[in-house]
Amino acid sequence: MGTYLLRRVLSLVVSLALASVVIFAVVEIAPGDPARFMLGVNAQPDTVAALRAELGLDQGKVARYLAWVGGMLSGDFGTSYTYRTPVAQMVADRLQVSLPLAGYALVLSVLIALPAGIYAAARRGRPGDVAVMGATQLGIAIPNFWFAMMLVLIFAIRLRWFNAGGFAGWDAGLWAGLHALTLPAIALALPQAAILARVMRSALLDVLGEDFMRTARAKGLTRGQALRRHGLRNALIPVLTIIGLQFSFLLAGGIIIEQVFYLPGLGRLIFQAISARDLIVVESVVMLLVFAVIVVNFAVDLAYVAVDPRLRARS
Amino acid sequence: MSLLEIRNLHLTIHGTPVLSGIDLDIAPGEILAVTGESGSGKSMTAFSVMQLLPQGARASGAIRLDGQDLLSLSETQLCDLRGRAMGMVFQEPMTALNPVQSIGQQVMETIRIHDRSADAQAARARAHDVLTRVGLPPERFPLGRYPHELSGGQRQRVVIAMAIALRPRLLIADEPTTALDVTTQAQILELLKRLVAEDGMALMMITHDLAVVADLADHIAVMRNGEVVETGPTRTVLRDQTHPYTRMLFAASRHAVDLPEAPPPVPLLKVTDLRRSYPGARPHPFAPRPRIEAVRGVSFALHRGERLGLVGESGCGKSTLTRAILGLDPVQGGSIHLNGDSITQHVPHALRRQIQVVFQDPFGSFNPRHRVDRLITEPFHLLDDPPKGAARRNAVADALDAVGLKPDDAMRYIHEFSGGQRQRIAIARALIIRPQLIVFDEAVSALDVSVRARILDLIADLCRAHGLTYLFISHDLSVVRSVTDRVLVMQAGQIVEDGATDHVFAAPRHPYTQTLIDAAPVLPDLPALRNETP
Amino acid sequence: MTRPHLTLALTLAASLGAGAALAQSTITIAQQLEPPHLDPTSAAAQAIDQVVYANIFEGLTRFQGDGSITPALAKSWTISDDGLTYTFTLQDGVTFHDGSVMDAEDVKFSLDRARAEDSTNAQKALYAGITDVSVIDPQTVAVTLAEPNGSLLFNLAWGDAVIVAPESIGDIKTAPIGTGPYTFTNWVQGDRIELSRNPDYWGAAPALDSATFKFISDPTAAFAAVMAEDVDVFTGFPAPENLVQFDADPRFQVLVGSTEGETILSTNNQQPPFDNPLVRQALAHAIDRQAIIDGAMFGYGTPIGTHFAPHNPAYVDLTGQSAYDPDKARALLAEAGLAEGFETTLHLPPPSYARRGGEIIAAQLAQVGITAEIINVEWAQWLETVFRGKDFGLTIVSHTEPMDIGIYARPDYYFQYDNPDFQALMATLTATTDEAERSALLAQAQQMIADDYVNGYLFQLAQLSVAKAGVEGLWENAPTAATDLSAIRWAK
Amino acid sequence: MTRTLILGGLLSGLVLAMALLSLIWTPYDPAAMAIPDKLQPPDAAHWLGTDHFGRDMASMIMVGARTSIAVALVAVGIGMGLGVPLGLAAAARKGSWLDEVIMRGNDLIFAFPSLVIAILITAVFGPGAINAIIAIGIFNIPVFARVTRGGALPLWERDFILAARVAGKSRTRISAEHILPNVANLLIVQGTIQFSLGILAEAGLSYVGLGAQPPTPSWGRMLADAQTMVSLAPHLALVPGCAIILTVLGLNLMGDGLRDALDPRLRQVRR
Repeated sequence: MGTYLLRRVLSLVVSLALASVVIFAVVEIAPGDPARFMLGVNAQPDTVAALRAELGLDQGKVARYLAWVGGMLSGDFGTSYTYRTPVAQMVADRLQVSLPLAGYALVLSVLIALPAGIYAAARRGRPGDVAVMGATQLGIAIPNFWFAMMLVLIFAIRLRWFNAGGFAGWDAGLWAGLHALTLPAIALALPQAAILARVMRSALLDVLGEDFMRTARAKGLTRGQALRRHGLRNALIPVLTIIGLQFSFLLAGGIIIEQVFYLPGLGRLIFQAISARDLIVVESVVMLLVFAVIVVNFAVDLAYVAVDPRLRARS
Repeated sequence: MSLLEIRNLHLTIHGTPVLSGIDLDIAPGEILAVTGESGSGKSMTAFSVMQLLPQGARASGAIRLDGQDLLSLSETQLCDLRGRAMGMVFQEPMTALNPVQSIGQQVMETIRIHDRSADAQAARARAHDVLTRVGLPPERFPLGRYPHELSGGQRQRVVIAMAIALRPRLLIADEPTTALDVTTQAQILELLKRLVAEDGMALMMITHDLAVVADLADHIAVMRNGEVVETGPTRTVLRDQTHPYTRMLFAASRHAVDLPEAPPPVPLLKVTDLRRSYPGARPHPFAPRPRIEAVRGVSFALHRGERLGLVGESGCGKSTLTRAILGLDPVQGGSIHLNGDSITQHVPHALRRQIQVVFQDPFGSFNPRHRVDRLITEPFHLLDDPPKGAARRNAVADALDAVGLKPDDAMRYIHEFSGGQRQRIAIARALIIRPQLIVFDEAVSALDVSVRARILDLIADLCRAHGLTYLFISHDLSVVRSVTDRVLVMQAGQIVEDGATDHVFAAPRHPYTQTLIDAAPVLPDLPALRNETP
Repeated sequence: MTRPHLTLALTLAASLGAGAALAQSTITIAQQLEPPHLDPTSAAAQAIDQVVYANIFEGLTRFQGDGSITPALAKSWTISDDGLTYTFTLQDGVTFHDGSVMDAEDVKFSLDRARAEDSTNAQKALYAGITDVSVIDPQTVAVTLAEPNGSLLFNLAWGDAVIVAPESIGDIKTAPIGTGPYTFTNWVQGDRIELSRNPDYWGAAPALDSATFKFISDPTAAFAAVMAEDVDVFTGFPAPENLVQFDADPRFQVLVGSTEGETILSTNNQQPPFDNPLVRQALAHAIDRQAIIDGAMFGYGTPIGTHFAPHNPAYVDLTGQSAYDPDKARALLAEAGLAEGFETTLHLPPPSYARRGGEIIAAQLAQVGITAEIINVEWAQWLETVFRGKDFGLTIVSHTEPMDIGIYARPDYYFQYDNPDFQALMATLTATTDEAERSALLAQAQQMIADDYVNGYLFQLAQLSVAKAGVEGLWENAPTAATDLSAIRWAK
Repeated sequence: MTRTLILGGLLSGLVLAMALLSLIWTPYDPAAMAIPDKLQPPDAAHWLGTDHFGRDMASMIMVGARTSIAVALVAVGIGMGLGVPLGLAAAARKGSWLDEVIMRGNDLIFAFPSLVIAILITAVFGPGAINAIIAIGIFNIPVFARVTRGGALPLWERDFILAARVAGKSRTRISAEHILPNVANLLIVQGTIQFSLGILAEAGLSYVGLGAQPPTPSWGRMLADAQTMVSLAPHLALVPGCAIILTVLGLNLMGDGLRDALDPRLRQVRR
């Protein structure tokens, strides 16, 4: 376990260092200048130069890279070129939307998927299974932005059960916040739930074929008891992997959904920042997302250890 | 009065008949051994009693436990009987336990599922007792242990504990010792015998091993193709062998091959102080990886024309040693010479072609996507000038002919062949470039006795025709005894005994060899039995 | 959210017989883009002015909704006879939102800052002609020019010349302090900005207590937000195709006005074959303006035949000179030796007038044998490649600065029209202050660039706004980017 | 379960046939605009109606199928072309630095938010089908590398590989001769899945304006164009939406069917 941990942390550090170089390089070679973007078509060259100097863009790339990485190490993510506010604060604000949204979608996804997957596995080959699997196929095939459009059309414009979008902030109350995030969360959760349900089903079916399930039946457990007591926990490992992947996907993958529901989330921040060539924001946020993915994967690995005692013995 | 009565049991799976007209009885305190080769339906008979049949199975007839017909019971009633009135032990202890639950939990589950009144405390106490009974006293094996922390034999004891926790009247054991080493096998058989005696249980023992049967069972049922061909008290069956199939089985089990005389010793392979180790897990993050020593200074020589055996239990290092000789893994010390040339680190093609191998698994040894001619000519890769066209076809035909197959078989795919035929193809592949040494790595261990007997005959025939030199690795002492001139006994990475096969078996010098030979179940001497008067 | 509560309050108020106006003292206005920050004097983003202009910040002069220039912080002014010195008298009793007094020193600070060496003012060129700003007394300030400039009062009305205080300049981007009728209260980045009424405002008190600006960039989301009544007003509505539906719905009113945006098919005058006037003329005849207006803008927009706003009194309708005539276009191309057509690029920035219009234009150009490869670009990229790099054949863009025909006098401007006659004409215009004379000169200028077919002149961009039925006082046109809250009220 | 395969095959085949047919025939020129006829609902003249420029939707859907298939196919090709050799190499040298580098590199690519990177790539190189292919293709590499490695590792323990090694064959040759054919089933199934994901990804990128550029019709861009007109002319969103859903559904069903048909475990039962 200790070895494992150390190796993981080491590879994490190397990954992050590599990621920072890749991100910086890609962002920096993108054509477009934040200063010129800010100043528009009538700006004169000396004005642009003055703004570039003010933003620190006149320094060399290596110096800027080092300053950026050095800043991040000391917790300073820099200051946005366009917004002129600290990136850390902007990210913190946006996370108030993106994090709950991702969490909400994940909870929905798990709440829908696990029972559906278990139900289908328990009824393998029977009409219930066929129906659930057909529904998941459809769920995977529907593009989530299209689904979001349809949700808005039906539930916000026709039925007016929900607002068409926007997010008033948590100050308006927990219920109001959740209400505002419901449609986006559903749009995000649908394909994820479909994938998760399929994984749950196939993981369970794999476990059902294991010898120890037969042992459990020989003890006198009913099919259902054996599934619950011995099947679920063993099937959880592939399911956990997918849940981990999905959380990181949901955090960054909401870009299009945030656009459709005009939510002030992380995805939209990146989108805006890229088009405004707010390089430091793009770099820092992408870095943060990469970090989040790596940390979530790490957490998933730790969760494996909690689920599977065989991994605990590695000490 | 029988405890279990099976009457005219028929079983089909998806319409295919599996069992037809099975009649069996077991009395309390009695051990019935059901034996037969693979596909005989012996395991399905066991699962029919437990009513744990695969989907699509339909049973008819009657299976009565204490007079109650199991085939007429509802699933709920069956669940109540399983684990309480009848328990089961399975073949593969490595996978029969839930890897994410502690052994205590798993044993307690049997207790609590049937006895709702038992609280956690009481269940724990009873699990404690049961585990002690099967030889895993919680003082040494705490209830919180997980299956992966136990050896195969210990795991099998846990499975037995789960099966007998509620003192069922019937215990079914499906090949409970097949996956275990001989010494462990002896202990588990001893345990089962003791439990039957103590609890007055009926035991239905499914096994392919006639030697185990002879030793343990009160009654024997011999099965073939879903039918019971002969049944009766053990001694009677052993003595009379009324059915020809029974006779064939016993003959095959004690089959001895007729090896030609070995030529005078000329050294071929020389292994000197060989060491093989690999890195294990670090004890803590900053510690260097410890080396696990699998082969610790092994030296031996193999002479041209000699048939050398290598025996030992699992984990003794015999597979590692084999892989080193085949040049599949690097070695950490010592040397290997073939004909005086070193093949220790790098094996040149010219020397590589002198050693070929036959593996254990008749199913995994061949690329399923290639035809037989391509499979057996793979070693041609080692020749500087491999035969082509007609020469290649002739070589293939000769090789197939030598192992008793037809030249036409060259164009078929491997899945069209039975297990025994596949081992013949494997031998053909090893023979085709006329190597000086063939390694048989558990080459007959996965085969039924009758098939095994024929393959062993083939090997003997080849020795006569081609003067084979081979290294025969096996855990099965009786096989090694019949096909080798000399035997090496390996334990914990070292060779503890080396001598002429007959001598070693007759008068083992090393205590470990002694233990091995004692633990191996043997068929009783039939002529002696026949001389007894009934 | 707040809507149910509001409805409840309304019902209650109505049942009690009280005026509904009590509850309706606030408004939510949506616009497409969010301001990057709130300093109109150091960025070109129109979104900043849309929030702060005339609400938080004021200049010496200001635009009215009809495009006229009126006094603002300057109560009155006198112009010296040589036209070089403007003396402004400031309004009395003006204070900044932080309570400090606005005086001539602040005016001097603001104008000096805009034209300073290290200024980051996006319109610095407009104020470059100022040689000196001097404080005569706290209520009087004199501005001296190097040469006469007929547009100074107009230029000073721009959001880039609003009066700011030296004390609060440090935080202006996030906590702007101005003199206007509304004070800045809150900004939830990515979502909204909130303003509330300035109780100490020097002028007439506005009707609304507070206002919220919401930012909805996605056109679909914009439609949904208005339809679901999440917002009261959407200024600069991005999807003209939806206006039919709003128009048909009694809950809403649609305002169709004009912007200062001349939407043109900008042509790289230095890049062959566009350096040949025949080719540019062919281009002009290959384009069916009405099809573009119908297809891209769903009928909203006025065709133009030169680079000038049709609502300006000096406008000359020259659309006939470049009427849709593909046969003529082909003939002209043949005359230019390009009978087989040619290939070029068409860079399209993000707005739908460009993206949709570009698709139509590409199809129309294909009819006369010109293959225009569509290259969609973001603004940052457009500025870099097209505007600065001048690496393009054609592009579509709406020039939204008011009265910007002067760009044709700049040979280094991205479309690179270099005509000394036109440059001389513009120099004369700048030095001319007489309105009639200016109109004549402007007509001449319009004719000149139409004759040279500098660019393909498409249409004047419409200002499209949607509001709830009860909202009054919204600007119909957009002479400059602004949402003048002080005029807005709910119908009683 | 062959029903799944047939249904999936039929749907996918239909889309493919549509795409191929569009090479020689479409009802109308998909680029021909007729602005006065815009937003017509489906009728006899235009089976699927017209779009906001009066173009024939049916023709655009047919040509759009070509775009989707081409982008997804090449992206899968990139993923396989690079991912499979990497996976084979990693498995052949399990535990070596090469394996470590390849697998950590995979993790790194996986760690990047794919859509954000796609947006960045198009910001750098400009939007367009080629760059969409690259963006999608890059994220296919680790998928195929993992599947290949995962499928190859147990094979390396099989006796027939040991036999090939005893026959003196190099690891590279064994990878090509024995490992690759035996992971081919896995790759076919994964390829089908990635293909369908590629179609979804292309639609997503085109929807945000980063995919194939006009005038090349693309389903995602048709949806993007339609989004503000859904309530005016629902067919604008329904037609391309259904095209995407049916195609992806067809491919997924086919992948599932293939998996069942090719599953090595099922094969072993038949032996």
